[in-house]
Amino acid sequence: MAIPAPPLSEVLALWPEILLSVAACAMLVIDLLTSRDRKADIGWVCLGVVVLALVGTLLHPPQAGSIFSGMFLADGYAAFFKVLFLIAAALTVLISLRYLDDEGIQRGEYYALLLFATVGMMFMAGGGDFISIYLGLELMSLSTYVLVGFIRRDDASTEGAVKYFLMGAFTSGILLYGLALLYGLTGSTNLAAVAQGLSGLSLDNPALVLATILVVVGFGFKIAAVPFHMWAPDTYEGAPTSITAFMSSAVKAAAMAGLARVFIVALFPSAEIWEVLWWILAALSMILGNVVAIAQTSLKRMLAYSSISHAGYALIGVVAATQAREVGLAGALFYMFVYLFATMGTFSMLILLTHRGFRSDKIADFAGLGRSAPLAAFIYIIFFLSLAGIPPTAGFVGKLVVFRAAIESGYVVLAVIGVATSAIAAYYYFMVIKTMFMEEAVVQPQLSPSRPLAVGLGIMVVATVLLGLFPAVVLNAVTESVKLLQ
Amino acid sequence: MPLSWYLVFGALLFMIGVVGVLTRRNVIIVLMSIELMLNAVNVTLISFSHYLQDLRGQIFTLFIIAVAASEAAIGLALVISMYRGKSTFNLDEVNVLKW
Amino acid sequence: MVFFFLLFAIVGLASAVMVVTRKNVMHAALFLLLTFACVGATYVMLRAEVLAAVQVLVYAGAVMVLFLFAILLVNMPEAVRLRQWTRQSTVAVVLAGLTGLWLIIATVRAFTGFAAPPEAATQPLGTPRAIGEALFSDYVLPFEIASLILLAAMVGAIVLARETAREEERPDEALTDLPPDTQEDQQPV
Amino acid sequence: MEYILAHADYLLPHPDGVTPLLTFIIFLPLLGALATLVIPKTELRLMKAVAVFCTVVTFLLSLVALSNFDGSTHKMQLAEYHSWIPSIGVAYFLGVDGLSILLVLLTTLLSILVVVCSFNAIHGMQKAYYSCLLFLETGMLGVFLALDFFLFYIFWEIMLVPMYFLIGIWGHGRKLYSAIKFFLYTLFGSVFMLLGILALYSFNSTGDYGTGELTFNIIELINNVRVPTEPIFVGLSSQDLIFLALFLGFAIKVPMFPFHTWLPDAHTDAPTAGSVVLAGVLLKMGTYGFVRFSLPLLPTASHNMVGFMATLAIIGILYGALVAMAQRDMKRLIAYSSVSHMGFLMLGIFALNPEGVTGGVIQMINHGISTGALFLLVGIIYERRYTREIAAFSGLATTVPIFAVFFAITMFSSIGLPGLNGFVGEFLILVGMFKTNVAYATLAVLGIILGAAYMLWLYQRTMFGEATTPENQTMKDMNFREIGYMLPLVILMFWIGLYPRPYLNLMRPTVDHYVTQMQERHAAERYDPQRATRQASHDDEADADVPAEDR
Amino acid sequence: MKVLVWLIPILPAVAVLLNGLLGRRVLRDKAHYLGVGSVGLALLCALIVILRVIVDPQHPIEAKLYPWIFAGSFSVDMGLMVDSLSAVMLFVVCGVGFLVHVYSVGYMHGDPSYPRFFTYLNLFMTSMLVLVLADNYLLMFVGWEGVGLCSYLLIGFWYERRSASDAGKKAFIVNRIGDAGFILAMALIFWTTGSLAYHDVFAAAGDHKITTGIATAITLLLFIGAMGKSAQIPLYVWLPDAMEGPTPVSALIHAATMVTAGVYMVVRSQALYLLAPVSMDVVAGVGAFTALFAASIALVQTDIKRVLAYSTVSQLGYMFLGCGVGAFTSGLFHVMTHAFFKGLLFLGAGSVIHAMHEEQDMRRMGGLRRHIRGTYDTMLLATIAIAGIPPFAGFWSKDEILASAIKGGHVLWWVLGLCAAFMTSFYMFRLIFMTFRGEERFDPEQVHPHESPPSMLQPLRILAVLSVIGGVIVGIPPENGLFHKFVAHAFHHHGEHAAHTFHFWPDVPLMLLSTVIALGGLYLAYLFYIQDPERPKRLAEKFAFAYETLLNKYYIDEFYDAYIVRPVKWSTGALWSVDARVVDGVVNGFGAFTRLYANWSGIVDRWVVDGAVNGVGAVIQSGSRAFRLIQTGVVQNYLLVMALGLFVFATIYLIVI
Repeated sequence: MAIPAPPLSEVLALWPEILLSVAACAMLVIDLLTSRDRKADIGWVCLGVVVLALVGTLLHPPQAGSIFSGMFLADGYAAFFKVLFLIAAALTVLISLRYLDDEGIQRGEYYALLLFATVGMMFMAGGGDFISIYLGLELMSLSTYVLVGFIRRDDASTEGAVKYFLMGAFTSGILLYGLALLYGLTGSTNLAAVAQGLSGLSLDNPALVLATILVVVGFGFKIAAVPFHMWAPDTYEGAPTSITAFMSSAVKAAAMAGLARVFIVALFPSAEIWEVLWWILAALSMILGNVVAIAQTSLKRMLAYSSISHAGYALIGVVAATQAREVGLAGALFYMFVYLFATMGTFSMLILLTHRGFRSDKIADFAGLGRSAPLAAFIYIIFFLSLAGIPPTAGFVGKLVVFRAAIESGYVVLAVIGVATSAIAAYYYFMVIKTMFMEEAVVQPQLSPSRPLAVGLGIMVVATVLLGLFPAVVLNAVTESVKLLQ
Repeated sequence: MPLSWYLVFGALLFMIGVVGVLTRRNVIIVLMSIELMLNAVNVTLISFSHYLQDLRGQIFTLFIIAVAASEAAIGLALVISMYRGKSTFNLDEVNVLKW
Repeated sequence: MVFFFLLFAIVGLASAVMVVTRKNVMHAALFLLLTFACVGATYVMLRAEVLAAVQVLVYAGAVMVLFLFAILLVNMPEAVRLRQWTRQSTVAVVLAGLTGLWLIIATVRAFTGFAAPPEAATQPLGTPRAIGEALFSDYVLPFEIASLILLAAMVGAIVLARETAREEERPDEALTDLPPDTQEDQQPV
Repeated sequence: MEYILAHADYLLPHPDGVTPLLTFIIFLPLLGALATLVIPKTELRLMKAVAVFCTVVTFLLSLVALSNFDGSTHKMQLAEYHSWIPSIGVAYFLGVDGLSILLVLLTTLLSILVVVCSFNAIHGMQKAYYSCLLFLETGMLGVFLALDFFLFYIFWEIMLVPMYFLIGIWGHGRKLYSAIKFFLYTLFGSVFMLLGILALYSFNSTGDYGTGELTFNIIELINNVRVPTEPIFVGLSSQDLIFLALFLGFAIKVPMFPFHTWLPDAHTDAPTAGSVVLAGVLLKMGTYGFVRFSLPLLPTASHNMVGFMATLAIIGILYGALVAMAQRDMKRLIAYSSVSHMGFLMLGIFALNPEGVTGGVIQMINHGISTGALFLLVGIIYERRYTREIAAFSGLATTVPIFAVFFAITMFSSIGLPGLNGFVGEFLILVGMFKTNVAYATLAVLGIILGAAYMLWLYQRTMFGEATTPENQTMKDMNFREIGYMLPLVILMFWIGLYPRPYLNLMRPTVDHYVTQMQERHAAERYDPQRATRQASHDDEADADVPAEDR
Repeated sequence: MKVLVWLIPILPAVAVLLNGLLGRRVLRDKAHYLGVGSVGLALLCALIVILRVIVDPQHPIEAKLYPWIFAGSFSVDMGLMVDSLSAVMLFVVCGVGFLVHVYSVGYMHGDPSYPRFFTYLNLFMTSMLVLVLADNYLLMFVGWEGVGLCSYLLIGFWYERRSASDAGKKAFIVNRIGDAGFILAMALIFWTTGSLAYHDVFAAAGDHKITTGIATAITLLLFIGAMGKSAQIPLYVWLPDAMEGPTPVSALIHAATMVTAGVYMVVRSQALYLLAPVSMDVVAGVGAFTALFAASIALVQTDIKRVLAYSTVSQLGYMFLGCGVGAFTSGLFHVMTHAFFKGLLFLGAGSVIHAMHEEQDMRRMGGLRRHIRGTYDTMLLATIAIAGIPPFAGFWSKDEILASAIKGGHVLWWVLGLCAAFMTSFYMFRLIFMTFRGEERFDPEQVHPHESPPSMLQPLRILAVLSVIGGVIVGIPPENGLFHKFVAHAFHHHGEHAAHTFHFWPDVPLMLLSTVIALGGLYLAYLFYIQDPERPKRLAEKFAFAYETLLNKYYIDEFYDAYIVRPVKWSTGALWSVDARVVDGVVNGFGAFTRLYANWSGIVDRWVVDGAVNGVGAVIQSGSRAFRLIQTGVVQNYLLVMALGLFVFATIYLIVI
């Protein structure tokens, strides 16, 4: 008997993913045809596709419910993350157009792999089944491993990639083992079915406990929560800055999406087990992330530690979701969206300062920037304000929403830790601002502004300030998308 | 044949893989140990699938094998580019990025 | 049935241990091959015939070949005398062992009562038809994603490992005399 | 607009309903700040003109606001309401009442003086300097006019950045250390304040303690939130805990005793304009916070904490005065004196009766004027001699008589000589505190004596005696510009001293309303163990939903 | 009439403004026209107002202006009131004030900051008038501190001299201590009677709304204020040093007006004091003891102004003794008479110093009778008055106080009073004899004393007349003379406490006794300084110890310095180091980078202070450096940490379950 082809409506619901995959393949072909010095055009094509997908998703987000027999849930939640990933991808392309020339790695595969990673993320966010989430995860990870090691002649990049790869492979092994055990316990890999299966089990079933721990470790690595964070500083420092920006924002958001989906939907009945685990991970990430960042001399490593701490803040939302479901999840989601612009912004400012022959990432290299390039310094201040969570910027609203969730759900101690560590965070951000404004320039920082980079930066700054002042639109979108999550 | 025997076999295989990853300096051996770990997961999945009379496990294993293959490909490519740069296989010599 | 299982399990585990302990990479690779074979055999006993075939084909075939290529391509010295074990090996072994113990205890305690239903051994489970049907009806989306993964892996591998004949995309020499900032980073703080 | 009409009980409808006067007042300086950024570096004169123009116009606008301010009601006036983030209940809600109108006027006035006084004091990066000052003014005005916790917190934190740069870039001495110290202290406090606000917000959103719907609207919260008072954590009730969270935020700003160490550093190392604004207005935000938020929202906690707060205040008074005596640097001495004065002010507020609180509020204005004037004067000397060491000056009364007169008047106003503004506040505070607790009042009176001692000693060491060194003999007296910006303050000192009626009339209805409301609410919700057990047993017989009127 | 009442304080205030602004450049040496003129006009208005009060003493003139301070239930108005009590004080203040102004025109002639002197003097007049005319305690307090301020300015007038500015500061701070008590009293009064206006307070006192306990507390606190202002025992130390100021200042402020403010306040709050017998005794005791104590010091002082200063303290003690024993009116009477003769003595001393070219030490004077005859005559009259020899003014007021003391059964205080009277006449005549009689102890060619100009002599003569006839006109018969009947009106509506029904004759022996004592003092002085000038030296050697203690004013100043001022200074130093080290250390963050910013202000000090200062910051810094080093760079270490994390979580859970 013929195997029934999936109905057209379901296939159409996946149009963004399909569009991007086709585009990626097309780009590989175009790469053959373009000559060496016109490789940048591929970037513009890639940008065009991503923007097209973004606009399409914004106009009518695919709301087809659970399709492909439960493999994919095209609900608000997936749509929100699709938008987030596409924005991140677009910004990454914008900031890497000129950067790749500076680094001499302007090749078509870069954009193809970027698209592959984005598709992987979309599947992770939208996956309705362990299998599709895992495969999405692997697709994203593999492409990211390659992108990290893209600057082949620079040992740091390769070393970063190797470390990321080994840690990633090892952890996906652990995650799989956890998923296998869960499959054994509940007899299914579909999220809803697993949740139903788990509600029947008693909580002190050792296999369930161990499976939860394994899955927590698996996702913990992905969002670089302490103590599974050790790869992040090295990989962020080694990878090309545009990819670091992409990783610290989009990849982390994807991991958070997968994590929220798995834990809040599938493993919700066994919440008592993983609630404490994520609590510990969140607290450790916030404390260690911020404390170690103080002693850093390289700005990229400092931002790596700061992004580890931001993972902690987002986790507060997840932990809070166990008690106050909508408020907690909405907090986590909104925080990731808001944090995306700030962290990408800081990394793209680094790109602004790298130019042929001079790769600045020591904080001391920024001395005197306040006087030599006041506009750049001013933009830096806005991003740092957002990262530190100081009001007029979006970071503050993010932190506010997350802390509100924590207090509403009773995790007051976590909120206090969050509040105290964000004060510490403000300290090292302002130490950088101090170097910029109040110290004499030792080496004169020349900027290599390029139009796309300027456009990217512009978008990010405007987004950070606008989201700070008028977060209503995004907040409503987030609360809507979370409500639908069964 | 009780299910737990297969699970024990899978667990042992997993642990050997973990030991291999943590102890061996040579990156190729580490990659092999990671393959071992994935195999262990496959065994566990298939034994569950057998006992639950359900195909999902096997399908999942199929996909895992596919992923493992691609992972191996990328891993070896990375190893080669590492070798080309640092001309060494030992992971503890690869520590330019630290502190 | 039990005899065969014990045979393959013990041989598999022994070869796995060999893989991890052999100094010579070639020997390790061959032992890995043996492990894959044993695992394939267990699949057969678990009524996953297609999987057994795939295991042997993909793992034993493709993956091992990849490893061999890698080993030969970069002419790894055969029996290299230098220290093969990381400094942390003792701690790692103890740790892994204990975790393994926890795993075993947990799985055994959780899944004790799962004796296989008597008639189960007979009905076919993993027949090619069943797998094919499932693959293209319920699991068509993961199938597509898997295809994308393989494509991405291919592209990635090529990008990384391709021998760039021309060195031109290494920009002008300015890069070589990179300010030695990376060295400076190494002095202990 | 419909919101305002719907809530006539605590909002007075806008006189002409249209002109968003308060928004103009807040955001005009911001415009000025952006304008100065646009002007090219070389056009110094134009820059200064723009800065002065903005501050003066803002002052005039605040006078307009004063003119149509109806002093007879406690209701919020000139209210502007636009919903901002409805999903979490945030609204752009401005309003002014008896409490904030005076502080707004003080801020706008001091801003003018501050801009004028730094014309030839500041030489590097003048563009950024003036924009920072104007930006700071926006932050300050916003704090006093915001009636929505979210908006209030935004303005509260906005101030930090420009102040950090003012101290960090244009300061002197250990400016970097003081700048970061100021920034972190205030941030650390305000972050915990945020926790307090969120706790109130979540209590309000749970049905049985408040209205049940999400809102950051301060007046709504004051009227509806009933935070439970049963002790839940080491003897402290949740209301006490929230009080402590808010206390941390405000006490660091006031500053109260254990958190005061940032003040001397920040004041000494900030440029003149910075110290004037810091002492004149920034310190008042802490006390404003206590009166506007802690008292009305958490009445029982305020009552329980009177002992704790009063002791801290008194330590602050005596400690500040004593340490001021040991200072070698003028600005540091004045800084410690304002620690002492602010301790006094807190004592007034925590007398929890109309007299004490009115004294506290009027003292906010007085302290702003007298300490602001003191810093301006020290700035004048610093511009001439580039040193603030007391030992470097002597016998100035002969060489700069006009300066000596101004300095004398300001000094006497700051130690609270009757007939000048300091006395009005200080006396009311003492009367108020005397009723609450005689012992605290008597101890506080010692502060007055010590205050006279260190101030007169300062005056004597700098003004009297022989003008020994040549610089002291040849110092130029105050020029017209300097007299120009000192005169308004001196006139205010005499005005409030002799005829404080208009000011007291302005704040009387608001303060009385807040205090009486607080006392009623405290009486209603005070937690006494017997009633609680009775309540519990009562609950067991009847089913759970006993009318929770006295919970 | 209301306008007139307000005009009295405002006139000098206007003069203050004009002199202050225009003084330095425009008026320079013509400032006195403005100064003296304004006080003269004020005197005129005062006289009119006093006449109006004399005519109808029953109804005091009320002049309310506007509500001054109000908050919650507390409200105080800016209002003046002239009843018979304040009329008397008004007369004293304006009268003596005007005369001192005229006198100082001559005395201060040629002083470089001439206009500034008149500004301060007029400011003093305004404050004193406000104090006297106020209709509530708070406004009186305004005047109270105002005069304290002016005494600070005037004592430290010649601020080049360090001793002058020190004395000024000392005066202000000691006053401030007194004022602290006053403030607390006002607070207590308000919370018990609900208002600070005299009318309400005394009405409440009248119908016994105030319990004796509270009344005692109020009155004692008020008395602390009075002690600070009127220089009684513990807080008198500032008055002798106040002699650093110009002499007219001492005359006006430290003899006639300011120091008597304390007495006025006690007399004004008579209704309260009557409710608290304990505090009455305290007042009387302190008064008597101060009288004796100060008189004993005055015996041996050599500086002419110091003698007068201590004599003032002693006479104030008398006034408080009077009030303490219930004879408030006679206390007030003594205030008036004292104002006349003490004012005269000070001004006389001023012209003596003027004549002797700023020489104040009596040991280098002598035999000035021939040179400055006018001053001698007037001062002699004043000395007779102060000694209490009938029929001069001093006798009547002092005798009444002593009489009511013995009548009230306070024998101890009566005896103290008598001794003080004896000493008073002794040191006064000692002063006269040392300066004017005996041989000239100055070398003639440098110093040739000349009589002061008429502008200085005229006020002396007027005051001499007042101190002679002042007592008699209003004093006879004692206890219910013209003065008593007039002042009584101020208190009639509080149910006058008919303390002593007096009749003239039985008091004759008392009067005789006090006269004998006064003459005895004169005779003793005569023996010591006229007949045998060596005798005081011999006596001094014999009782060397007693002489030394008296000369050094019982070492009170040194005592205060040792046990109050120095420990306060020490504690400030200690506290400052505590603040910099401990409090900052515990609370402050981020120590490490401060070591990098050690700047010009003493690296070691800064490093030491800040090194210790930022404890918490250092902990965080070192913590962050330690964690940073965990990042070894070897990927397998990271994997190990991850496995460790997994293992730890697993063990926690499996052990727990």
